[in-house]
Amino acid sequence: MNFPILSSILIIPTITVVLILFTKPEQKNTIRVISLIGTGITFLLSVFLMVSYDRSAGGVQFMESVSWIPSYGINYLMGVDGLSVPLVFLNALAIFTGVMVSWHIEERVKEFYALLIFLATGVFGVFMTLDLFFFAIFYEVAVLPMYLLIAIWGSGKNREYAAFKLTLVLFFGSAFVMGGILYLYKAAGLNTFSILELKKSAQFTTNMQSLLFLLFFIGFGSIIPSFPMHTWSPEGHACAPSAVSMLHAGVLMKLGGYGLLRIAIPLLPEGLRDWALVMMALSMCNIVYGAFTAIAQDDMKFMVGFSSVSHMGMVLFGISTMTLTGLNGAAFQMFAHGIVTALYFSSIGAMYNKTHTRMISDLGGIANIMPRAAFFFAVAGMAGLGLPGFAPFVAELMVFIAGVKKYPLFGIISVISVVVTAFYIIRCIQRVYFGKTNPKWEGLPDATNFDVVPLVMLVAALLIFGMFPSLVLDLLQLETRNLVAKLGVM
Amino acid sequence: MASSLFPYLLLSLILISLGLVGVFIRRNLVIMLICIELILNGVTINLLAINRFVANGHALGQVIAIFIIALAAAETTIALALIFLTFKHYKEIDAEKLNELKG
Amino acid sequence: MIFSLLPEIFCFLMSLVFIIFSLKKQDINFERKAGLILSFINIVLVLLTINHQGLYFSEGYKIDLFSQSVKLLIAIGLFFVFFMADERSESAIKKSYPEFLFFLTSANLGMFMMASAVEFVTLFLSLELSSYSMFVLSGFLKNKKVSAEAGVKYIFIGAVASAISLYGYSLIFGYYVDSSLLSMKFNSITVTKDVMLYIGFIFFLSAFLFKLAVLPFAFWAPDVYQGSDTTVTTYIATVSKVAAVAVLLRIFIYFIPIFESMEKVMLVVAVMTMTLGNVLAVQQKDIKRLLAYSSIAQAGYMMVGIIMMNYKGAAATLFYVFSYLFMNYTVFLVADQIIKEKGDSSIEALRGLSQRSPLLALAMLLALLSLGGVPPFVGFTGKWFIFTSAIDKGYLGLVLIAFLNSVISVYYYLLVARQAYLFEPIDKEPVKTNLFVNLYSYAAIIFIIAAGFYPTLMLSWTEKAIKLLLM
Amino acid sequence: MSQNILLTVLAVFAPFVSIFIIGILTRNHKMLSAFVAILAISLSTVITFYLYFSNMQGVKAETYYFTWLVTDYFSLKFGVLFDALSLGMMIVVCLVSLLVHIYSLGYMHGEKGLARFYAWLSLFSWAMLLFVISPTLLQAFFGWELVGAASFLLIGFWFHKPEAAAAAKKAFVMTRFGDFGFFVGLLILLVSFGNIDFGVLNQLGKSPAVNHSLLTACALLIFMGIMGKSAQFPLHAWLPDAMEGPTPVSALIHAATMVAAGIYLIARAFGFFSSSPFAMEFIAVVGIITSFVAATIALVQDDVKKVMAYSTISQLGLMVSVLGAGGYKAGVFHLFSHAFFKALLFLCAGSLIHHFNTNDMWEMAEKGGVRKMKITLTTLIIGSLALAGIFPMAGFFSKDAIIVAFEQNHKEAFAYLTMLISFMTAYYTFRMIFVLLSPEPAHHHENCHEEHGHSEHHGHDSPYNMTIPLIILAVFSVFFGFLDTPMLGGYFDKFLLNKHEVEHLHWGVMVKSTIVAVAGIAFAYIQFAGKTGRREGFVEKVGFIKNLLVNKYYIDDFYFLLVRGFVIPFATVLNWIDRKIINDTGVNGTGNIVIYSGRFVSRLMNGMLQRYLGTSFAILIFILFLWQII
Amino acid sequence: MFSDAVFILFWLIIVVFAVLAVFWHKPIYNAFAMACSIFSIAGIYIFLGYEFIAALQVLVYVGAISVAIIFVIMLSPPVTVQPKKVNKYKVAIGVITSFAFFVVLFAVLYGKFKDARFVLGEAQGTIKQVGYLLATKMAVPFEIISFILLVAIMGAIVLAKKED
Repeated sequence: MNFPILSSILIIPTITVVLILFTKPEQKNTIRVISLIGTGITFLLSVFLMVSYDRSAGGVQFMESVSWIPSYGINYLMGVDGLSVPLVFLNALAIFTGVMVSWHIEERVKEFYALLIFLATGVFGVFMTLDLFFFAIFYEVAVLPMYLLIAIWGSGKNREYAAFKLTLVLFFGSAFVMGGILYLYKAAGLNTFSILELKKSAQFTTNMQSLLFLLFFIGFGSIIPSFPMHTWSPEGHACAPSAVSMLHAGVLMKLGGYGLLRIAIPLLPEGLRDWALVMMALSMCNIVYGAFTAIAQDDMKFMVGFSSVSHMGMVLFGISTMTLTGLNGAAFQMFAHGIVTALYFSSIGAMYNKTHTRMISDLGGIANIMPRAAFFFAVAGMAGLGLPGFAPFVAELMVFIAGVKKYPLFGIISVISVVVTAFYIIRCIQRVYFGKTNPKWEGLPDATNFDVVPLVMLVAALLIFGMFPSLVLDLLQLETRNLVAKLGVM
Repeated sequence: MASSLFPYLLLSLILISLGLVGVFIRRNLVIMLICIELILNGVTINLLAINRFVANGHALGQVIAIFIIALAAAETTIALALIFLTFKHYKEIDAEKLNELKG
Repeated sequence: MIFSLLPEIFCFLMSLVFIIFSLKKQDINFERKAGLILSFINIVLVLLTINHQGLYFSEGYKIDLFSQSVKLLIAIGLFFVFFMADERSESAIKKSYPEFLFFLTSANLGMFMMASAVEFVTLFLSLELSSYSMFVLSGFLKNKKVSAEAGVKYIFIGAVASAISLYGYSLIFGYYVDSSLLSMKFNSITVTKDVMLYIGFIFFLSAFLFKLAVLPFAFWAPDVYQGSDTTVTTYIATVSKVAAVAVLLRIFIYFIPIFESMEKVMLVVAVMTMTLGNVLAVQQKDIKRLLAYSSIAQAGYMMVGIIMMNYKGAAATLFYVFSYLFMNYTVFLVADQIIKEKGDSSIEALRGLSQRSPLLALAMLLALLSLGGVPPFVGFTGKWFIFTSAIDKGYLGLVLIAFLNSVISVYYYLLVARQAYLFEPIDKEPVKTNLFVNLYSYAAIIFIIAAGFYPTLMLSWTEKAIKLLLM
Repeated sequence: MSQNILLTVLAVFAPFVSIFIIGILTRNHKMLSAFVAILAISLSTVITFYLYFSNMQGVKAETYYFTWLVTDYFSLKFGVLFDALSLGMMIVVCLVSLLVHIYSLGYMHGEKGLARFYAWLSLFSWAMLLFVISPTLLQAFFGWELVGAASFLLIGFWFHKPEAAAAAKKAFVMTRFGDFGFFVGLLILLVSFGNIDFGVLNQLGKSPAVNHSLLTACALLIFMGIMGKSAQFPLHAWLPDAMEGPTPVSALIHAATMVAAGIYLIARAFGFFSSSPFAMEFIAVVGIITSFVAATIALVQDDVKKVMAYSTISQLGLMVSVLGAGGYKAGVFHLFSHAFFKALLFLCAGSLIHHFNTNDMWEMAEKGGVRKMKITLTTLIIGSLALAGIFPMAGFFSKDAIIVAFEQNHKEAFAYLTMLISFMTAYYTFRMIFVLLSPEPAHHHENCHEEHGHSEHHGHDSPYNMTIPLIILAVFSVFFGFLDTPMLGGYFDKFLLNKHEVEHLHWGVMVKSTIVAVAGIAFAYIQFAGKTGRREGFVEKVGFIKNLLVNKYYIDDFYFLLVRGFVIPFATVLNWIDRKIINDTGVNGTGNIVIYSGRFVSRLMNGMLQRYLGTSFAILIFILFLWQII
Repeated sequence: MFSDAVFILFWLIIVVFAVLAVFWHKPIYNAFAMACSIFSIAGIYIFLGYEFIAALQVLVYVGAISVAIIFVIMLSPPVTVQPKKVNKYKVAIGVITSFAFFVVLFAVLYGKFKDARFVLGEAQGTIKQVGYLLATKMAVPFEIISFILLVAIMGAIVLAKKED
C-alpha cells in the first residue's frame, strides 16, 4: 500500500485538534499557529491529491480498506473519485482560509479552533469515505460542532435560536438520511455498507427506489437546503462567525448535494426519475424565491444566506434535469458556490470585525475607509451574480442549459434569478460600500495584509476555476458520466 | 361450586379488581397499602387454584404462595416505614398531598 | 462451582460486612475505603469468572459470558456509585453510611442474581431484592420531604407492578407448571396465539418494565430520580437498567414464539416510551428530572433492540447498555459534583462549567451528545446497531420515528450543554473534584469516542455473549 | 494558428495582463500603473494597426477555436474570429481606448485611485476586445457581461458620490435586465443548435429544417440584451445617469465602444436577425423610436454630458434602426464614425468640465473663458459639426448613408424621421455651442480671478495629454467619412464587404440633409447666439412639452415606481411569508408541536401517585386491546 | 352441598370484607376488614387443600401484617379530616380501568375455565413436598427471600429510626 494520503488528510486535522486541546488556553498564538500549520498541511495534501489523481484512469483511487466491523459488513473504506477530489480541495481551502479569517477571535480561542477543525475533519470524512456507516458518522460530525460555534462565537441576540434551529433541522434531515441508509442496507440484502459493493451488485425494485430516494431527498434536501426547509440557513449564516459561515455555506451545504450524487443517484436512479419533477419544482422555489427574498434583507449575511438558498437551488435544479450537463452543472455549482460564499463571508467578516454591524441601512461608504474589504465583497458579488470569468458562471451556464433543454418553461423562469441576483448584489454594494461614509465609521482601519491573504486565495481560486473550468470539470465528469449512464438515456 | 375452578378465579379477580380500585382512588396511603395486600391475596388465590387444577401433585404453587406471603410481609414493612417517614414530614398520609415532585 | 459463584457470594459477604460496620459506628473514611476496596475486589472476582460457564442450583442459575458481562457492568456500576458517596454527601447518608452501603450492596446482589437466574422464582425474588433495597434507598434522605415522597411513590408503583406481574405469572402457570425458564423455553413453541397466555405475559412483564422504566410503568422515574439522593439516582438510572435489560433480553429470547406474536404491540410500547420520555424531557428545569425522562427515552431505544429478539438485536442492545452505563454515569457524576457543591440540581447550576472545569464540561458534553445519538460517539454506534436490527425486520417507520426522537433528545441535551458552554459562570472557582473524577472523566472521553469510532472490540464481545445466551 | 490570429490574441490579452500587473504589483504606484495600462493598450493598438495595414486590401475571414470545456453533446469553446468587421471594430476600440488612456492622465491627474482606474480601464479594454473577436454567441455573451461589469466599476469610480453609486447600480441592473433576454435567447440557441459560431448562425434561417418562429423568438430575446446594452428605448434610462462617471469613461464606454456593442452584435449576427422579418421590423421601429425620444429629450438638457448622452442614444437608435431596416453597411459605418466624433465630443466636454468644475453649460458660459480654450473649442466645434452632419465631417457621410439605406430598403418614413432627428440633432448640438460661446460678462472675469485662485490656468487650455487625443480624434472625425466616398474608391465597402463596384454619391440626400442640418443650426443661432444669461429655446416655451421632456417622458419615474412599488414590496412580502409562514409556522411550528405536546402530556406528570398508577394501568389495558387491533 | 354452602359463605365474606376494606372511611376499620377478609381467604385455601398455606396466611397476614398496619394506624395521631375534593379524573380512570380489567379477565377466564372442575379433598401437594422443594430446587429463592426480609428489617430500622 502506498502512502495513505486520504487517511492523512483525515488524521492531520484530528491531531491538530488534539494538540490544540492540550495547549494552554492562554497561549492563543500558539493555538492559532498550530491550526494554521495543521490546516496548511492538509491543504497542501489536498492540492497534491487533486494533482496526482489520475484523470485518464478515473474511478475510485487512493483506496484504503480496513475491515472495521465485520459482522455488519462495515469497512473503513476510503477512496476518492472525480466527484470527491474537488470537494476535498474545496474543504481544505475553506478551512485553511477559515483559520486565517478567524485570527481576530480573542474569546476562547482554544475551543474555537478545536471545534472548527473538528468540523472540517468531519467534512473531509464525508467526502472521502465510501462506506455508508462512516458516511453517517462523518456526516453528523460535520453538523455537530456548528451549534457551539454559532452559539458561543456568533453574533446577534438570536444566535442561540439560530444555532438551535440549524442543529435541529440538520439533525432532522440526518434522521431521514440514517433511516435511508439503514433501509438501503436492508433492501440490498448484501450485508455490506460499502457504496462500491452496493453500486456493483445491489438491485432495488422501483417502488423501493422511490421510497428510498424520498428519504434521502428529505434528508439531504434539508442540508442543501431545499425550499421548505431552508429557513435555518440564512439565520445560521447570519449569526455564525465568519469562518463558520464560510465552512458552513461553503462546504457544509454541499454535503447534501454530494450525498445525492454519491448515494441517492447512483444507487437509486429510478427514484430520481420518480421525484425529479418534485425536485425541480422545489428547486424553482429555491432559485427564484430565494433571490427575491434576498432583496428584502437588511442584514448582509441574511442576504448572502438567501442568495445561497437561491444558488444551491441550482444544484437541485441541475440534478433534477437528469442530464450530463445538468449534473455537471450541479456538481460544479457546488464547488463554485463554495468558494464564492467563502469569499462573501470572509469579506463581510473583514468589515464586520471593525464596524460590528452588518445592517445595510446602517452602513454606507465603507469603500472609502475599507477599500480592501469592499473590493473583495465586490468580487464575490460579481462572481455570485454569474459574471463570466468567475467559476459560478460556468456552473450556472451548464445548469441553465440543461434546465432549458429539459424543462424549457421553468428553465427560463429560473433565469430570472440572474437579474434579481444582480439587483440585490449591486444594490447592496451601492448601499453599503458606495456613497458617503457615515461619520460613525470614520477612521476604522482597513483589513491588514494578513487579513487579505485568505481573500486573495479565494479570489484566485474563483478566477482560476472560472477561466479554466476544465481543471475541475474533467474530474467531475468522470463521475457524472457514470451517473448519467446509470440514469439511462433520458 | 367449591369443586369448580371458576369461582376461585372469580374471587381472585374480584379481590384484585377491588384492590386496584382502592389503590387508584383511596387517598390514604395505609389504605392503599391494604389494597395492595388484597391484590397480593387475590394473586395467591389464583395461583393456588390454578395449581390445584392443573398440577395437583405439584408443590411449586404452594412454594410460590409462601414466597408471595413473605414478600408481602417485607413489602409491608418497608412501605409502612416509608409511610411513617412521610407522616413525619407531611403530618398526614394523603397520597394527593405528595406532589412536590412533578412536571 | 463455588468459584463460579464467587461474585455473588462475595457480594453477600460484603453486605454482611456493612451490617457489622453499622453495629458500631466507624470513621466514615474508613468505611468508604473499605467499601471501595471491597467493591473493587468484587469487580476483580467477576473478571476472574468472566469466562465461566455452568448451570447451577437445579438448573435454575446459569453462568455464562452473558450473565458475567452484565455482572461486570453491575459491579463496575457499584464501584462507581460507591465513589460518588463521599464525604460531601448528604448528612443523612453520612449518618447511616454503612447501612447505605449495605442497601446498595444488597441491591447489587439482587441484580447479580437477576443476571444469572433462569428460574422464575429466583428471577422474580432477586428482582424484588434489588427493588426493595432501592425503595429504602430512595427514601434514605430522612431529613428531606421529597425523598420520602419519592420513596412512597416508588414503592407503591413497584408493589402494584410486581403484584400484577405475579398475577400474570399465575396465569402463565396454567400452561406451564414449572418455574424453570429453560424448560419453558423449549415448551413455548407449542401454544402461542392464546389470549390468556398473551395477557399473562403482558402482565408478567410489568415488573421488568417497571424496573427498566418503560411504559406503562415509567411514571415513577422522574419523581424518584428527582427526589432521591444523586447517588441513588445514579444507581437506579444506570445499574438497575443494565440488570433489567439483561433480564428482558433473556425473557424475550427464551420466549421468542410468544413474543413474536406481540412484537408489534411491544414496538408500539417502545415507541410510546421513547416519545413520551423525549417530549417531556424538553421542558425540564431540573437536571435529574431531565435525565429521568431521557433515561425513559433511552429505555425505549433499548426496548426496540430487545423486541427484535434476534442475535443482532440482542447483541446491539447489550452493546448499547454497555455504553449507556458509562454515558449516563458520566452525566450523573458531573451533575453530582455540581449538586454537591451548590445543593441545587437545576440546570442553571451548571452555568459556565466549561470555564470552571473544562474537563468535566467536555466529558459531560460528550456523554450528553452520545446519549443523544450523535456520531462519532458510542451512543450513536449503539443506536445504529439497534436500528440496523430493527430494519432487518423491515420496520422502517419505527426507525424513522426513533431517529426523529433522537433529534428531540439532542435538543434537550443541548439545553443542558448550553448552560455549561454558553454562559459565564457566576463564580470562576474551579469545581472541587477528586482524582477519581478527573481520571474517570478522561477515561469516559476516550471511551465515548474510541468505542464510538471503533466499536468492534466491544461488539464482538457482546456478540459472543449473546451467542452463548442463545445456546 | 495563423499570424493574424496570434496577433489578435496578443492584442486582446495585453490589457488582460495589465490588469493583473496593476492589481498585484503596481497597485500602490499611480503613475506606474498608468504607464502599464497605457503600454498594454498601445501594444494592442500597434498590433491592431499592424494587422490593418497588413490586411489593407481585404481581409480573409479566419477563425480559430480552443475548447474551453466539454459537456454532454457540445463543447463550449472560445476562439478568435478575424474578419473585416472585427478588425475595424478593434481599431476603433483600441484607438479610442488608447486615446482615453492618455487623456485620463491629464483629466484624472491627482486622483487617489488612479491605479484602480487604469486597472478597470484595462479590464474594459480586454473585455471589449474579447467581445469583438468572439466567433460564437457564447463568447460574445462572456465579453458582453464583462464590459457591463467594467462599466459598473467605472461609472462607480467615484463611489463616494451617491449619484455615481446609484447610476452605476442603475446601469448594471438595467443592462442586466436586458441580458436576461440575451441569456435566454442564447440558452435556447445553445440547446437547439449547440454552440454554433456566427457563420453557422447567420446561415440558420436559410435552412428549411429550422423552426423559424423559434429563430424569431431568439432574435427578439437577444435584441432585448441589445436594447439594454445599447440603451434602446425603454431600457435607455441608465445611459444619461451613467454620465456620473469620469468623462473619459463616458467617452470610451458610453459613447464609443460599449454601447456600440449591441450594434456590433446585430451586425455580427446580421444574417441571423435578417432571417426573421418580424424581428427586423421590430428592431427598426425600436431604433427609430429611441432615436426620436432621445433627440427630443436632448433638446432641453442643460448638462453638456447629458446632451451628449442623449445624442448618443439617439445616434445608437439610428444605427439600430438602419440595421433593422437592412442597411448593414450604413449601420456599421455610422458606428465607426460616430465612435470617433462622439468620443471627441465627450473628451472635449471633459476638457471643459475639467476646466470649469461644472457640467452645466450655463454655468460654464457664465464663468467664461471658453473662447480661450482654443484647441478644445475648435475640436468641439468639429465634433459638433460632425454630429450635426455638416459636410465634410464623418457624420455627414455616415448619416447620409443611413438615409440612403432607408430609402433603398423602402422605408421612406424612416428616412424622413431621420431627417427630423438630424434637424433636432443639429439644433441641440449647436444650442450647446452657442451657449458656450455666449459673450463673457466682463465683471465676472475678474471675480473669477479673485475668487477662484485655484484655477491657475484659467484662460489657458487643458494640458497636452488631454489636447493631443482631441486633435487626433478631430482628425478622424473630419476625414473618416471620406472612406465611403468614391473619392477613395469606396474603400469602406471594399474593406468591409469585399465589394468592388463603387457606389455613386446620392446628391439629393446630401442636399436635403445639409439643408436640414443647417436649418437646425440656424434655429439654434436664432434662439441662443450672442446673448447672455439663461434663455429658453423654442421647445421650452411650450409648457407641457417642456415638462414631458425635462422629465424624460417620465421613464425614470416609471422605473422608480416599478422598483419601489413592485419589486421591493414583492420581496418584502416574500420575506414576510418566509419568516412568518414558512419559518415561524412551518419549521418552528414543528418544533413547537413537540414543546406543546410536551406541556400537554406533562399533565400526566402532576405528581399524583394515583394518577401515575391509574395511567399506567390504563396503558396496560390499552396494550391488552392493542393485541386485538394489530 | 354443605361444602358448597360454606364455600359460598366464605366467598361472600371475603368479598364483603374486601369491599369494606377498600371503601370504609376509617383506616382502622379498613385494616380490620382486611384482616377479616384475609382470614377468610385462609378458609378458601383449605377448600383447595392447602392447609399449610392457610396456616401461614393466618400467621403472617393476620398475625403480622395486619397487626403492623393497625399498629401504624394507631401510632399516628388522628388526622384532622378535611372536606376532601374528589378528583373526578382520578376516580373515573381508576374505576374504568379496573372495571375494564375485570371484564376482560372475566371473559377470558370464563371462556377458558367455565367447565374446569377438580375433586375436592384430594390435594396431593403435601407439606413434605413443599419442604423438599424448598430444600432443593427452591433453595436459592428461599435464601433470597430471607435476605429480602433482612433488607426489609434493616430498611424499617434505618427509615424509622430517630435522628440522633
